[in-house]
Amino acid sequence: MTTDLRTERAADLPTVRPPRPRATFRARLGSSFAMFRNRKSITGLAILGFFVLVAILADVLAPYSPTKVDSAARLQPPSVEHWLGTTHLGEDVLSQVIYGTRGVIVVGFLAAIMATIIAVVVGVVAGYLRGWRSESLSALTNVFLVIPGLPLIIIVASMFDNPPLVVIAAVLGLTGWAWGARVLRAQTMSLRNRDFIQAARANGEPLHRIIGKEMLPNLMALIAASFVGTVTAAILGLTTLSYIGVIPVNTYNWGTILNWASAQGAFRQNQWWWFMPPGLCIAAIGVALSLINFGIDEYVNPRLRSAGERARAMRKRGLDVNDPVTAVRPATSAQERA
Amino acid sequence: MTAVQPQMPTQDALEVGTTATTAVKGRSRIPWRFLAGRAAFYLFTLWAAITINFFLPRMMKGDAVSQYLSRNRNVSPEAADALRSLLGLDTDKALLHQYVDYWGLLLRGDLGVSLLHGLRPVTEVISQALPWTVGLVGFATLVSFAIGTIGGGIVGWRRGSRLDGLIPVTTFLATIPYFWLGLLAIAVFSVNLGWFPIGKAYGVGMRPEWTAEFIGQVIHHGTLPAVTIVIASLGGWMLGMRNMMLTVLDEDYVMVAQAKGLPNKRVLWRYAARNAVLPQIQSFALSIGFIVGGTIVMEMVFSYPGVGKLLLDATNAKDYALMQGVFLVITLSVLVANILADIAYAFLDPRTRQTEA
Amino acid sequence: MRDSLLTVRDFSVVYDVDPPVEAVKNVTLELHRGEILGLAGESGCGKTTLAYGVQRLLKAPAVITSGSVVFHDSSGEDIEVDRLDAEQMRQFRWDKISMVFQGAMNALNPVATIGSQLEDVFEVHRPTMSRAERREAVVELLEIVKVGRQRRRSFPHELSGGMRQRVMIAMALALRPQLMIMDEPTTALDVLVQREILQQISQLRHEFGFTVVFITHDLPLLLEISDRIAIMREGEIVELDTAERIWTSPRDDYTKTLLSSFPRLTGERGVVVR
Amino acid sequence: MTVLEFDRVTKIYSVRGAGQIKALDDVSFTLTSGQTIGLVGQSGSGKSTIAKILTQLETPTSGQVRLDGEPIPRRGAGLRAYRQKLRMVFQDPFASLNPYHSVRYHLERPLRLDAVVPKAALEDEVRRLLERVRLEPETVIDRRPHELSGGQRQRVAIARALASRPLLLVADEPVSMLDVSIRLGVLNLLADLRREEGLGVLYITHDLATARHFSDEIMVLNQGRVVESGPADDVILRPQDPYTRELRAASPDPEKHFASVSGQHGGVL
Repeated sequence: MTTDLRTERAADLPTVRPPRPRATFRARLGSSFAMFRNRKSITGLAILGFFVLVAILADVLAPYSPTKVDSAARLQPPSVEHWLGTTHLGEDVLSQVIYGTRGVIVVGFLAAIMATIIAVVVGVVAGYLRGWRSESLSALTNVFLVIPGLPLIIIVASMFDNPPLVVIAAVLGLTGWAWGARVLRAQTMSLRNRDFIQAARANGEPLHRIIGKEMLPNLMALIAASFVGTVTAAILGLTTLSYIGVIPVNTYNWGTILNWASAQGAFRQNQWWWFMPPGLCIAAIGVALSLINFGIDEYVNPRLRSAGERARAMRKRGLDVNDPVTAVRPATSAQERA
Repeated sequence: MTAVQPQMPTQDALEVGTTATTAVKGRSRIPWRFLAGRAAFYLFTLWAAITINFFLPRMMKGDAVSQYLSRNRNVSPEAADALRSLLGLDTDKALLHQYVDYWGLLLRGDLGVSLLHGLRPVTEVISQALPWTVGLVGFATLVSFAIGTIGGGIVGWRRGSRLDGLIPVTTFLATIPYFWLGLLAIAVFSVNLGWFPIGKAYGVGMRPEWTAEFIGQVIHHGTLPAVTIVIASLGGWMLGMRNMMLTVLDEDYVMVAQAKGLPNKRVLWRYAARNAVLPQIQSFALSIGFIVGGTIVMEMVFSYPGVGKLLLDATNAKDYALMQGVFLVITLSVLVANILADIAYAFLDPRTRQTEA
Repeated sequence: MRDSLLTVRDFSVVYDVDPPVEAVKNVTLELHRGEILGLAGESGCGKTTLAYGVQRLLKAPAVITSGSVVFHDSSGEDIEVDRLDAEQMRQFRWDKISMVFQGAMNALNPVATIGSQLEDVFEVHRPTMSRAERREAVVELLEIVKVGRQRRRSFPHELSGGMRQRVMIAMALALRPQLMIMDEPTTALDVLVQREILQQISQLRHEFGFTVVFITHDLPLLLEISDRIAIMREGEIVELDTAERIWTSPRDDYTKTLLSSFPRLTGERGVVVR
Repeated sequence: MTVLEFDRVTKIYSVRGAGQIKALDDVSFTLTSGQTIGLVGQSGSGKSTIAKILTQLETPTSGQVRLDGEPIPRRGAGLRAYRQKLRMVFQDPFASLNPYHSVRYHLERPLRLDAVVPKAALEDEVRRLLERVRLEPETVIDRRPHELSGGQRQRVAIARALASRPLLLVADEPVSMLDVSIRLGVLNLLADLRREEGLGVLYITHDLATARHFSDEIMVLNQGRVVESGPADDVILRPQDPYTRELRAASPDPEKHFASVSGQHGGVL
């Protein structure tokens, strides 16, 4: 009955009803991706899509092989032949960056897929179960959250002489699922007690349908957010590990380029064409991913979007949302607009 | 009221507890149940970390000592055996036996010896590095948390103003890789502008001592690493606090505070921010593990003589005892920081003091 | 003839969104000193908007587009509420008009003690009071509403729903205001607790003589406790009359609909049909 | 004729730090199809525990629940048959429908699960159900819950409960979250269904007036015990138990109020 008043207050305010969707396959698909249908998410997806294309078409796009040594052109600043200049061995930086995209995208997505699968299974199961089983899964999640990940990854990675990308992705995934699982568990627990889940159970729906058809659709936004979050973490983790040198430097990604640049003193000799592009690429993909997550956040919690946007819209009309006193305005202006 | 029903019960229905939430009698000001639950969790985590630590060197192909020997040929076989027993890698013992021995050594504070540092005890090596890390990173993290939380509170309160623009900026700074930011900072402020020294904790030829000159050096050397840590981690705190503020500002008690005629400042800090900060503290506790990861990179970039640098050097030299020791110490400090955050949370949120969940 | 406490004339509130929503339309209302005015209506009818609007408690996008609100202070001064600036408004609030919100957990700050939330009011509105005086006043308030002085150091979650509501009443009473606006003060409570709270309000009113605007959708309850009742629908007051006349001879069709929405507790089975 | 028996059911919860709490204490009653029992009590009186036991979310600590003389099976086909015969209408229509699914989905699921009609007839059956709860199939069938008003949602929830052609309906505060003027409409719908289809309804509420209006019998629950039960008018008009009297005295009753007021003033009415 607490909600009685709340719904009434909310009803005092105008609500915007979206147009009635037909329950066709297309509408269903559309609503599954509703969380991406906002400007922030679309911008983010476009940037991400660009990098994915670059990764796929690396062979076509790169003007040189990333390892092709041009001893005549060492440490050249950008020129017509080498758009982003060359390294200390005369390798083409642009080609390295283009090929480096591959490693980043592949590892980022592989790790995120693994982490998300673990997070969904652990989170949803822990949220749906009760009692000690739920508690122990939650404790396990928290242990993975609390144990510092990077040192562990460094130690594990150092045990392989030449770890393949899959192993790196697996290690990043195995250490990166806990946050998503924690969020999903909390949300599942709140869903579990909702009446529509009770109703489905009373209908005699089997467990797999209750989880798959009743709960998961309502968790999609959070799952997407946790996926995007782990991609970000995995990409930062991969480039960091590559920069540190834990991951062998002969597989190209943006972190290894920076490792070479740093080792050859590019930062101290202002060879900006060498160290700026890979760093900016990581930043760009990071921005893209956080834009997507901003979009999802605002879809999940409309208050976040509406708060800012509405406040700005109000300001344009001469109203201040922080004003603790209701504004008084003679009818003319409001009715003119109406 | 124009009419009062005469046959009303005289007993106080509140004392009987007519609703499900009866008042808790005899409550204690110290949240024992909450703290006990957390303590059990930390003990479990500690056990898990130590056990991982035990198994890590045993998962490798060959053993650590043989690998070490293969690269350092001037070690005698007797010395190698001694090393094995120091590391608890006596292969002729059963695994369980090794595990028990390992715990015995740990409880005596014996983490083995470091091959990299001339067979000095690992504890000694780490205890030299630890203060640098804890000092610099602890300071920078607290500063970042404070600025981010206060800033996020203000941005959330003044939503829709130009301050909203801060959020994308700080988020951008948080998405660029930390090591790159650090290297750029060195390139700009140390190499080109010459304002700060390039890395290290203090100048060459200095000896750690409590003199004004030395402390000045430490501050001069520490500024760039500290500032970069703050810049890189500010965004998360700010965004989190701002989002929480937006949620809290819609709560009824904020409206009540305004209806009470309280000045805005009081509503902002005592009502809105005071509640919004609680989830911040919880995420602070949980993100300490991530912060430590950043530390390692920071120490590499700035050649700072802390435990992170120690770990990287140990990893490159395959000095397993030192690696294990560092990992253990890092985990321990994360747990201690977590406990501190938990205690702070318990005392800031009276609801954890409830005796019954 | 009773003198008036609050005169609302031609009062309109618009939510300035696209398209603008008129939540309260040209309401004119005279509140008598010492009466209980019931404000009834269904969700979204604007009763909450009206009550909050006269104190200018609504946040943007709400805008008062027309009308005047005049508060006739007991000192003889007339205060034009719609002309006050932010600081004057802040001082006016709670001192002249206080509010009792729905007694759920949410109206009290969960991390502050009951005592400190009561003291807040004195600290801000009575800056000359010493710490000891404030504490004394808080204790007195808690005793008046029968919560007990020992609850001063309790946190909201440690109190039952009924107790929290009493604390809210104590808070509203703190500055001895002339008008108390009660927004669904008993909706979340069980019927026995509700009755007790109502009795307490009645008793306090005899003692302190404040006027009450009581908002609820529970018309039978309103009929029992109010002197006059205003029935609101879609932002307008469709009928305003004494409780007895609303009960015995409602004129508006909507009032009749509302009345017939409640089955009779006693008497013949069925609903009242007018 | 279907009979649900609650036979001396006791439910005890153990609460950490607070010992044991008796949510239900030796509760017995019988619900027959075609009959409405009003279950009245304040929060914490044990009303929802009875609903939870009936929907198999809780099991009694002692005592038995029987349907037509048979104890409720724990699993398997027997449980399915029981669930088909007894359905639940929840309090909050905003929470009892999955925001992700359309009205059609909500009604098709129980039809499919209990194989009420052949697949080809699903669509017609869904429309028929909507008509039975006085909703226009064309306008609501493809909508999602957030596009419906509270009253419409609750009607959909009732239609869902009716889909598997149950014999008994448990309605837990079915109108307390709805707007005042549409409450009677929903309650009248339940009353019609009881009459037309011979449903047995267990109407759980805290509102004495609607309990009296819509129930044949009323059962008053206080702290897990049935303190009074009997024909609705007897319980409300001539309450025997002190607790029932308190409840009645505390419930708003303008009729009595104005009778007494006018009495004091010398009888205007």
